[in-house]
Amino acid sequence: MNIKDELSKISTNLVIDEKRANYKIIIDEPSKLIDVANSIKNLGFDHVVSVTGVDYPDKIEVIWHVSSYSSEELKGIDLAISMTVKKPEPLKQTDAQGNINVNRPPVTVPSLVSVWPSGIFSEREAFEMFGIIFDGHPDLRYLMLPEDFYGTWPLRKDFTYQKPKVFIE
Amino acid sequence: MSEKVYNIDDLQNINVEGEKYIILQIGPSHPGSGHMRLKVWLDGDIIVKVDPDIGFVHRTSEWLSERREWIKAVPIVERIMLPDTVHANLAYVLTVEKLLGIEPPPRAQYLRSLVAEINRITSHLYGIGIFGIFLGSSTVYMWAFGDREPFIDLMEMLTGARITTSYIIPGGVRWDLPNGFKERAETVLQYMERRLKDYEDIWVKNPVVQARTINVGTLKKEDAIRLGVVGPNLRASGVYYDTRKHHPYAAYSNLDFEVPTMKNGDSYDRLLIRVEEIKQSIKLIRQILKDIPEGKIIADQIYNQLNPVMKKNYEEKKRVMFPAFMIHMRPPAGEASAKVEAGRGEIFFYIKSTGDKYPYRFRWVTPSFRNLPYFTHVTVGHRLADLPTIYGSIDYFPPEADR
Amino acid sequence: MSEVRKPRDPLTGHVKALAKGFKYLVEPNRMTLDYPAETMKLPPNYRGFFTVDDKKCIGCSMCEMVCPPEAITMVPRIIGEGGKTIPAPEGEKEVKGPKRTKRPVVNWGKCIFCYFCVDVCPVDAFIPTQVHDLAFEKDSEYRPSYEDYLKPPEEPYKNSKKVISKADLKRGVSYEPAP
Amino acid sequence: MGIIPLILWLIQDLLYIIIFPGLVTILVVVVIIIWLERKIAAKVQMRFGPLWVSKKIGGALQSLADLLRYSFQEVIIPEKTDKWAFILAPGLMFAFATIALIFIPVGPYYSVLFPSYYTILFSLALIIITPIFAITVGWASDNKFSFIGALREGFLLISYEIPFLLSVVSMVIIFHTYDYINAVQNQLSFLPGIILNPLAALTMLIVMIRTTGRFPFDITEADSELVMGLFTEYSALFFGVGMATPYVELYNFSLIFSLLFLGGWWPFTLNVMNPVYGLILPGIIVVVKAFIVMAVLVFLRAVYPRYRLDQAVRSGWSYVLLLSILSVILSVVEVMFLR
Repeated sequence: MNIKDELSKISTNLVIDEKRANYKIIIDEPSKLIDVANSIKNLGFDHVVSVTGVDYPDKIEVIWHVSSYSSEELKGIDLAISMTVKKPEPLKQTDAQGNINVNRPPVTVPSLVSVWPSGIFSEREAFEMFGIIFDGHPDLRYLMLPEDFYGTWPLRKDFTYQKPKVFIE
Repeated sequence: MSEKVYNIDDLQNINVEGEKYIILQIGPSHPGSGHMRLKVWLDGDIIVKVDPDIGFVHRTSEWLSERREWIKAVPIVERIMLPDTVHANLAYVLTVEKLLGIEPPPRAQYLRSLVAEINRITSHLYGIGIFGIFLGSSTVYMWAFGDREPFIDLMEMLTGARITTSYIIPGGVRWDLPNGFKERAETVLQYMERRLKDYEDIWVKNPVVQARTINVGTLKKEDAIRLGVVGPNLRASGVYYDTRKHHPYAAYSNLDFEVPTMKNGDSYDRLLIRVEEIKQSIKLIRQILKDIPEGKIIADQIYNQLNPVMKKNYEEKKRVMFPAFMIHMRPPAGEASAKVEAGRGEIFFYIKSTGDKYPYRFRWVTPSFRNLPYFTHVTVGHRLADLPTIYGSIDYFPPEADR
Repeated sequence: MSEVRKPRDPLTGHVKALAKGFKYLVEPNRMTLDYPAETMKLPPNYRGFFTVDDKKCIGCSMCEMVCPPEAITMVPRIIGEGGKTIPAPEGEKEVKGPKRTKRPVVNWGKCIFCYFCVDVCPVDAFIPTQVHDLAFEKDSEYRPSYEDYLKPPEEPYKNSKKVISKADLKRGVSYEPAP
Repeated sequence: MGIIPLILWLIQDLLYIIIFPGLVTILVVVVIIIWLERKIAAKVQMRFGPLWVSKKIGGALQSLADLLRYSFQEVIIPEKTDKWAFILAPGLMFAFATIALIFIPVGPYYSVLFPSYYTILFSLALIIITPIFAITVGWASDNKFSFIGALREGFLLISYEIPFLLSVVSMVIIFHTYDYINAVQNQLSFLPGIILNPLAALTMLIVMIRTTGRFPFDITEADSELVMGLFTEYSALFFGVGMATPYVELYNFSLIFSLLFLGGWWPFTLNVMNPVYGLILPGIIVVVKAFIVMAVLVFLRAVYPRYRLDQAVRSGWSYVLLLSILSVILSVVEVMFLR
């Protein structure tokens, strides 16, 4: 099985890094994501290593790193599925004290938990860190952060850490 | 024992409301939980559902690393995986080296493998010890932690620190083998081989341990693959996968070793596989110390940047000092990922560089995080007393999962 | 490689486990150090507290830049109550300007002993010691002044028996009186 | 009765309560056995054990120091507990375990407050009451972990009580008496009980391990799942008393074991009614035997992890019960053929 050919059959947007055996499939249309994922799974990529986002000024790239345990040929191959979504404009609101609150709305992408159940915790983590709502995730709750972090999305680049105002030494 | 629930959808649909179930909050301040909370729904003595609530020791390592110079992430990733520091260090440095395009010299590769294998033994002993205390055997806990000591002494002799070694840097390693290391290592390895027999009598083949672990927490091969668990736990379920074999790094492509696998995938197999891996690591350390080539321990690109004082130090003390490059490192734009087989499983790094002095995106996944499905899937249907057994057998380390 | 699992029959198992326990009861294999009555003499490359050689340091701030926990701060080279800049080392000309007036001071509350600063120093000006078990009474002692920082750290438990660890075939680690 | 004999009689009784079988002895025994347990475990586990309190005698006073610490700790009674039960239950547990000691003689001329030919029955009755208060403790605490601990205690109590009683009954059949002193004299004239009926001895040992919560039956206090089991909500002296009770029970059981199976004050057979020959010398022998039994039992901590509840209950209803029934049959057979 030539993995390169098989992958190019699935998607034309294939970035190959031969030296490190890294492949990256870029998905431009959100509706195609689950179909592509299913055909990748049928190739033998059977688990998700990591689900993460990369924050850019105007967009968010969501990356699923998948790999294989069951297929002997695919064990040494890393495959990334990348999908980029545009970020909505942040809304600025001024409250009664005159503080400006920036409301940064989350983005929505389809969830791949139905394809790869192993991504369930990783998708929860990407949700709380980047504000990526995985549509179709069965249990999309906060994993590590407390609930009152909602809306801050700590790993986005415009997140600013505010020190607690009262500091007792 | 009632039927085990393996389907995630079924699991989410269990109605756990109502007075029929006892809800136990195991943790975060509980002797058997570590720094995490397990919310357990009990039907009598049978576990119906477990919801792991992690994040009590979330240390924002990704956030911190994205706001620091590249070299400063080395101590950060080490402190997340305290029993496994070398592997975290190694995985990060491998990723940075891929971005930089530096290849370390062979001696450095062998030294990396050497420290990694010593660290693997300490990590497995740590796991066996914690498993011991979870089942109530304080002897195995003390023994395992005591037997880490000779290996930690070896690490101290080589790197100058016991746990947080910061030994591996982009381009090579920081210290060469000291005098007398090989003899000492051989003594320690022989000691450990003898001790493994003692462990067998008092722990591995103890009838009480066998009664507690055999057929408890079974994860079948297909489920292990589906849930994406890693490391010794995966191999205990019968999947032949080891990052050292399938994504060779350091000196592993030149070394001859076996990857033990088990068949049943229960807690007892997960215990046995750690013992087997300690044996393999002992074999590997012997091999490395025999085969280790002479030569530089740092890549030429780094060596050429050393100033005369540093070069003198390198020749006399076999110690690599940092050129200014280490502070002002700016890997070219691009992305790289690397995988390393740590003691508990596979560490995955994904780093995106924009050619800046900080990493643009620093993503890493630790083995314990990927072993989380054990709590939600494998515990269901077992008794409450089996929860510590499963917890201990998967060698879960909460700070590592939280990152 | 796969091992077929053979549960040991209970009787042999119990007898062997009890026998092994009894063996260690009558023939103890003690590995612990009676700290602080005995303390370790650590190998020369052990990463303990460190101080700086005032004569060698050129005030280049590389250590401050590389410090991962940001524990090192560069301070003016001032010693004494009056706040005077101390004179140049013997045999050297006093040089005015930033080059020789900045010195590193380590905040021990933050230091993680990674020794990046020691290794990055272009003139190898740091003096490492093997002292690692210091306790500070006051919060301010974590952040020494430059004058205090120059004093080498005092080793605690001076009267204790110094031992070195040695690999031992029977006990794993054995402790011998230090030479 | 004149006033002076009455005072002497009262003093003698007070001595019984406070010193000899009483509280001082209990304290000494508990302190020694806890120290012994920790030292034995430390020896196997490659470390020193308690050391820094009284370094010259190997840290033997460590348990006393712990007791002092418990005495001065703040007593915390959680709001939702059943207060009277919460306060009384540990004390009663300890009291019944201690009172049982009164009926366990250590010498041929040991007289108790109530001289009786039914000491075996009395002591067994008192010993069996103790776990009921353990269950009360778990119920009164209003804590899920204590509650589960109490349930486990209940399960184990029921499954191991019958084997315990049967093993004693089989010895009663052999010795044909309900009195410890007669039982010992029987053994002195013939053979020790462990040879007469080894099955009963084995049953008794297993039940001792279970009832006193030694490993591998440390199920009610399994700290990796139940925090501190029954005593999760307790603090200060209440906790200390609760912790000491299993050791008092252990002492009781070991005394009974050495009286019924190890020949009591054998090899001392001089039968003189005298404080030294009738009480102190045999007493020392019995107590030394009891300490050896206790040392063996606490040594198990260094070897075993713990069983699961269902495994322990299952083995209680199958193997141990079977063993005890066999021991009764063995006794009956022996009595039929030997007498």
